[in-house]
Amino acid sequence: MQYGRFLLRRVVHSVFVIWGAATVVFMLRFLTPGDPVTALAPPDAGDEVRAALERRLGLDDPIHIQYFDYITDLMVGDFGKSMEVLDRSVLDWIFWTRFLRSVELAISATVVAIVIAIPLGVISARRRHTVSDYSATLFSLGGISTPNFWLGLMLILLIAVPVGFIPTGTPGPLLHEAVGDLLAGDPGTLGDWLRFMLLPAITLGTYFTALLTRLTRSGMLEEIGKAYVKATRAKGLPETLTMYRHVLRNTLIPIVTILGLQLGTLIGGAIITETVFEWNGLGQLLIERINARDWTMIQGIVIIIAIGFVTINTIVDLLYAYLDPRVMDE
Amino acid sequence: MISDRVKASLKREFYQSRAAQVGLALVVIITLMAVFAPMIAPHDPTTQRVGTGDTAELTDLPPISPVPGHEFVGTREQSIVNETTGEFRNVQVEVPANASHPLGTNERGQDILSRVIYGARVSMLVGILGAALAAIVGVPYGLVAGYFGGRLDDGLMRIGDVMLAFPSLVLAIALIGVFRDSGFHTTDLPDPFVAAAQADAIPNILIPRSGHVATMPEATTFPVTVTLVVALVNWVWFARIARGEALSIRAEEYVTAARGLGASNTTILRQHILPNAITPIIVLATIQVAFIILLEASLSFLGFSGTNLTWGADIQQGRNGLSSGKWWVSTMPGLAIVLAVVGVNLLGDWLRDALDPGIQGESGGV
Amino acid sequence: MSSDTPDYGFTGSTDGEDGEVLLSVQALKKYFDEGVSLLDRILGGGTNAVRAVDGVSFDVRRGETLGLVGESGCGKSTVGETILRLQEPTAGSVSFEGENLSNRDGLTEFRRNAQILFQDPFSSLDPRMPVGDSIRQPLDIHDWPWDGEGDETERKQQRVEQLMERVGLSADQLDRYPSEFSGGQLQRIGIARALALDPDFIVLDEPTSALDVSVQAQILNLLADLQSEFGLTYLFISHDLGVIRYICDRIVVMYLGEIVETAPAEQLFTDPQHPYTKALLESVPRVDLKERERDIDPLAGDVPSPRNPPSGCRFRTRCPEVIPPADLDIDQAAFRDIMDVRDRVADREIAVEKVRNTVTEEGGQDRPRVADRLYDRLVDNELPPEEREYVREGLQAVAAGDWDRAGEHLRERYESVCETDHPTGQVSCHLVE
Amino acid sequence: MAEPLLRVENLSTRFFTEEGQVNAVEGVSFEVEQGEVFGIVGESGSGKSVTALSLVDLVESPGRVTDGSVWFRKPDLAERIREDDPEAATEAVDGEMVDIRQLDENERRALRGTDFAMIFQDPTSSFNPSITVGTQIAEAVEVQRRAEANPRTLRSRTQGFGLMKFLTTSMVPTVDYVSEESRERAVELLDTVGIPDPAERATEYPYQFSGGMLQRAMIAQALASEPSVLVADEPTTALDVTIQAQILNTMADLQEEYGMTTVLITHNLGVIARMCDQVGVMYAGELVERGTLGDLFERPTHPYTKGLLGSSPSLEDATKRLQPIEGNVPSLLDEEMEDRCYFADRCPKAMEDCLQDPPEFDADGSQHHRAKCYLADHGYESALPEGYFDE
Repeated sequence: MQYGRFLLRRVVHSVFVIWGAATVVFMLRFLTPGDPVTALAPPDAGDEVRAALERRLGLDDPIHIQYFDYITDLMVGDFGKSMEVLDRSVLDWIFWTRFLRSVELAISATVVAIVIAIPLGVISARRRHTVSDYSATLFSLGGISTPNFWLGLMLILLIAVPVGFIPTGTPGPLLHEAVGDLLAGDPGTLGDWLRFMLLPAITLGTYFTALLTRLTRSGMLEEIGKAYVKATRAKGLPETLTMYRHVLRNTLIPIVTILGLQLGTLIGGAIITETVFEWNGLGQLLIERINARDWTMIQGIVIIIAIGFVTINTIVDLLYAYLDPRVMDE
Repeated sequence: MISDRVKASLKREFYQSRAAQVGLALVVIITLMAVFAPMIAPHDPTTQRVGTGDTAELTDLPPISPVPGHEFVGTREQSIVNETTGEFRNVQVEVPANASHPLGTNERGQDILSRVIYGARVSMLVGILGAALAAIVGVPYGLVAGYFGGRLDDGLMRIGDVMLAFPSLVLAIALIGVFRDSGFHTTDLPDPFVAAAQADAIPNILIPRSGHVATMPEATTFPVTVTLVVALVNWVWFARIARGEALSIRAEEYVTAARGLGASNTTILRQHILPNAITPIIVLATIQVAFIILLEASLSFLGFSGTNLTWGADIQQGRNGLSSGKWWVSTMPGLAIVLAVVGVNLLGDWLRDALDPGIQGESGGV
Repeated sequence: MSSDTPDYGFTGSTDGEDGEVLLSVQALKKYFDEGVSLLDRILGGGTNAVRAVDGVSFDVRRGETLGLVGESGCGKSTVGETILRLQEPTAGSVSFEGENLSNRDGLTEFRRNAQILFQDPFSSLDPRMPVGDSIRQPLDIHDWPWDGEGDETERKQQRVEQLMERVGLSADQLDRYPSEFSGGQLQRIGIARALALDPDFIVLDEPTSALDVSVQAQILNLLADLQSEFGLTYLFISHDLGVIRYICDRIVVMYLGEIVETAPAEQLFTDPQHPYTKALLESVPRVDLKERERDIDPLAGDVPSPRNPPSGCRFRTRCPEVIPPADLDIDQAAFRDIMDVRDRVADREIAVEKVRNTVTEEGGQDRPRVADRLYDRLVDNELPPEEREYVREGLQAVAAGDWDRAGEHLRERYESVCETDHPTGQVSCHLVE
Repeated sequence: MAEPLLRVENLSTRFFTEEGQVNAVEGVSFEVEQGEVFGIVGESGSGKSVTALSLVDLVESPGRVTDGSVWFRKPDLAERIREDDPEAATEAVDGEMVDIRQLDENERRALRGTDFAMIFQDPTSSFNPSITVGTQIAEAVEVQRRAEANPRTLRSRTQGFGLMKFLTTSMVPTVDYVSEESRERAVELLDTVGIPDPAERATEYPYQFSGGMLQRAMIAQALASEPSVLVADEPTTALDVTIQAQILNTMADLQEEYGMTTVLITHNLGVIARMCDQVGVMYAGELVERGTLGDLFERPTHPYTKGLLGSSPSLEDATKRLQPIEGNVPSLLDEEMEDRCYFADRCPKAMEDCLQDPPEFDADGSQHHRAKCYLADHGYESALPEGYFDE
């Protein structure tokens, strides 16, 4: 019952945030220097042509009407049309595979991060001031200090080039295709998928892994110092049980929220990683459209990313409240 | 404002922690490099030496050991023309060592060491200025929200939430896309050392190698938009931290006591809230400098910064050579970024450990 | 420090009804509804406001020490802070020297004359400010010295040194930071700050609760000496009855945001009237060899939530002397059980589902059996047969899921004056009226 | 009774902090008979809580028990050690008594929760906030159940509960360390300590409990194994006085019912008076006086004990001016502690001797009532001249 209320609150809140984000994105249009009509119209266009263009872009209405239209369009899932290639809608551009490619990359990176970081953080915290701790600390320091585009290039240089396989230019198959082929008895596609995914996922996941290791380590240390751990030991609970059932669990709960916020870094990192590996995803598209100065497309992509990001964060918050019901009382 | 206790704690932590020492050393070295670039850089980082004949040998030089007497030989690819058929052919030719380019040169024949040294200017300046701007906006915003609380806090923080709805790099790219066509995208900051050396205004003793300095670039291109944009996408973090601090500090009894004495809100904010909130803000600022250096590098790597004398842009430039064995062009500036960011991060860890011992998790009480 | 003063408690006016009223509190209320956001209001069903202080009236007479005692959460500290306008009152008024403080004009003047000393010495001084600056702060804020004579800075410095020495510390320590002092020393510094402007009235909000007993005694003696020296009036807030008894002339006892009893100290401790006061006094363990033999019957249960306080007398949910309806012949323990059942029916806090499931598991199904089971779980004492039957009928309604009817059914027979009427008077209890 | 249940000898605990070595507990010795309540009273920083933690081996880094022994009467364990390792037994076993400080880590942990249980001061922070109260108590039951099922293998308590198991239990709630029987027992325990509607409350989280209820839950948890020794560290300090009365009554009832031996740590002399048979007074890490309740309240010898009694305001008599102990609690930093009576500079009766050699605790070992003070031997004389410590 209480959870339902909390859920409603969080959803209303995130709708509000998305509305705010949409407003910001809408305003970007007015910050853009130059008049889009001038930019689009042929140099010798007459007033009629210009007026037609203006109408087509919806620029002839007063601002509040434009704003209203923009928001209502968003509500029905219309993210606008490209300015450069008229009549091509944003969703046409961001066709399914591009979107999936980015999502697959982000998820793979997250999986890499979680699988490596949590054990590393736990070991580091439990064996404080040992070689394993220092190595983990050094790794995480390096990880959060390395720009991932450079890391990607170095991986290409040190791994892909010597091995003779450069996973750039032609992105591999999508996961659902690979799985489909696997079920059909052909594991080759999955191999390809892994081959293409490996370096980009490591590239994108390293910062995240390093950050998560740090958070797990310091979170564990902080948690171990709390009074209830002493009480747990006092009742005779063995150390492993204390660590996993109590300490690690409580450490991970707040980390979930921090990770939610850090997903922004992941999405940003994806843009760069896609560029390095010429990975044909959303990030690539954004860069391409910016270079084409295609404002409506940029707006569309940015708002889609923001909606995705806010949605993930909301889900994370709901998960958090489920794991630790105290937060609902705040 | 810094009490003796804090000083003692900083000192103790510094002497005990090798990491803090390394961090400070890295940051000092890189800052000095940035400030005194014209004196340190062996060459003008912008001079291109592309062409044929002698200058052709200056492009794509691999790094060599700068130790005199050790003739180090690298290889590079060169096109030669078969005089009978007229065909071009790529061959690997041996290149004589050149001690004056310790990190090699790029495809335009620019000295990489000099570019790395000059690149520190943009990185450090954007990092520090960007974080400072973000703090100047974010800290008062957060303090006011947290101190007054209630509706005001609600409203202010909702605006902050909207800012957080955008991943920072996405917002930065979009904003730069918007602003890069405006007039103030970059500005040229004249180099005082070069100007002085050229004008002979200051005795040469004060500017070592003044003849050399006089030949260096007269101005550094500073990316204004990038600095504003990184501040714009990061001020929210300062606001959040400052708000959290203000929220907890205003509940402290000394704040209530000050109100009971009749102190005004501005007095309380200035005398009590800010000084007590400053520690985590300083720690965050350090982390932000590191983060902004990375962000700036990403933006220049994508070609959005408006100047190409930056580490990120140089990495982009060397990218194509990677597959043909010219590994050094991208590697060197990348290493520079890592060292700079590691340095700043270590500094941040030091400050955090020294200023906020509670985070260590082993405050053994008696 | 104070070893040469005679071996007596306090020289402030003892009891007596005729002292001049310095501060008067009338029907003071303070509700907290923070955390109830706009969204909550739109979505409805939000929690009620916390009624920290709910209609409190008392006078503080010049020169006396009025004690405000109660357990945590009873609102005593909120009273102190609301009087000093550190919190805005929700309703009611406070007047100081006959002047109503509801208009903000007199506030600066009032702040000069009324000071506060807090519980936690470590948090009541700014850790980043040398203690001398903390003591000087009130002087700066109020532009002391008001006669404008002499060099301002120098006079302030002298004043600060003088204060520091008066509270038993050395003036050399003025430029040290709070972290370099012990709790007792910090509390002395807090006292010096409170005295800086020569106030008439000081709210002492649990000033010794965070201190060790040996240091507590030092501070209490210092406060007593200062009171007689400067003719101070104290409002002493504490949960420690021993301390209250030692230092106070008159005592106000609070429970759940309301005053339950007001009496001179001696009278309150020798002849408490309100059942809550009695229980409170009884609960304190004595430093006495006979303590082990003393039979304590502690209050049952917890303090109800101040968001949703009980109707009528707020103490009725725990009171060992609830008044049954006149026509009901029942002993207190049994009546207490019935009242508890009623409270839980009203709050719908009975796990009917669980009981129903166990009954079903055991093969039964019918409502009476569920009611029986509920009865066994909820009622511990032996009830007279007809009452047992009546309560069981109510529980059958509960078993049927009809909470309203159950509540109504039980209310009809067992409604007590304690829940319908709000008691008033010096002793807020229907037994005393 | 031949031997006491618990005999603490010369126990010392140090904290090795950045500021230096802190002598939190120094040479503390006392004995507790079976079924008795031994109270330790002292002000904050006197080392009483660290003493409690040292008893159950829960002192954490940077602290360490550096010296002394804790003899515990446990015939079967004594017998077992003699059989297993006769050599070690000469040191660690004395009749039926075993020095638990000499046992290895696992053996010591096996005693925690089984023979020694502990109650802490602040119930809200002593429960894991994200796990239900019932589950946490059931854990304590489960540990004992597993230990009993297989007393000699400590590993059975864990039953391979590692990282993988953690991940599975997090995702599949039905696979759990805690068995259904343990949960039922937890509900019974909650009922025993007087929590109404225990089945319902067991499924709630700590934040849904009031302080008093949570302290009851903690007592229930301590009772999980029916321990021989209950160490209660300021069990009522965080509670209101009416709730304190409830908890003390509950504790007294359970004490009677289970015949537990209790070490009760408190700063409240009233609580001592209500609960204890024997009392030790701690000051600056040392036990300065001990004896029966009557000895201490009627015939206090050490000036500190007298000072404590003199500074407590009485509920019965408000006319007497309090007699505080002047000055502050001394620093426990090793470098700042001189080799003399630590109370001397606050003591109204200090003598030259007090500054030379610290007085011995056991001036006369035959007496039950002992004090670490020359006054215990010399009577009241030759106080230092006034103003001796003023410089």
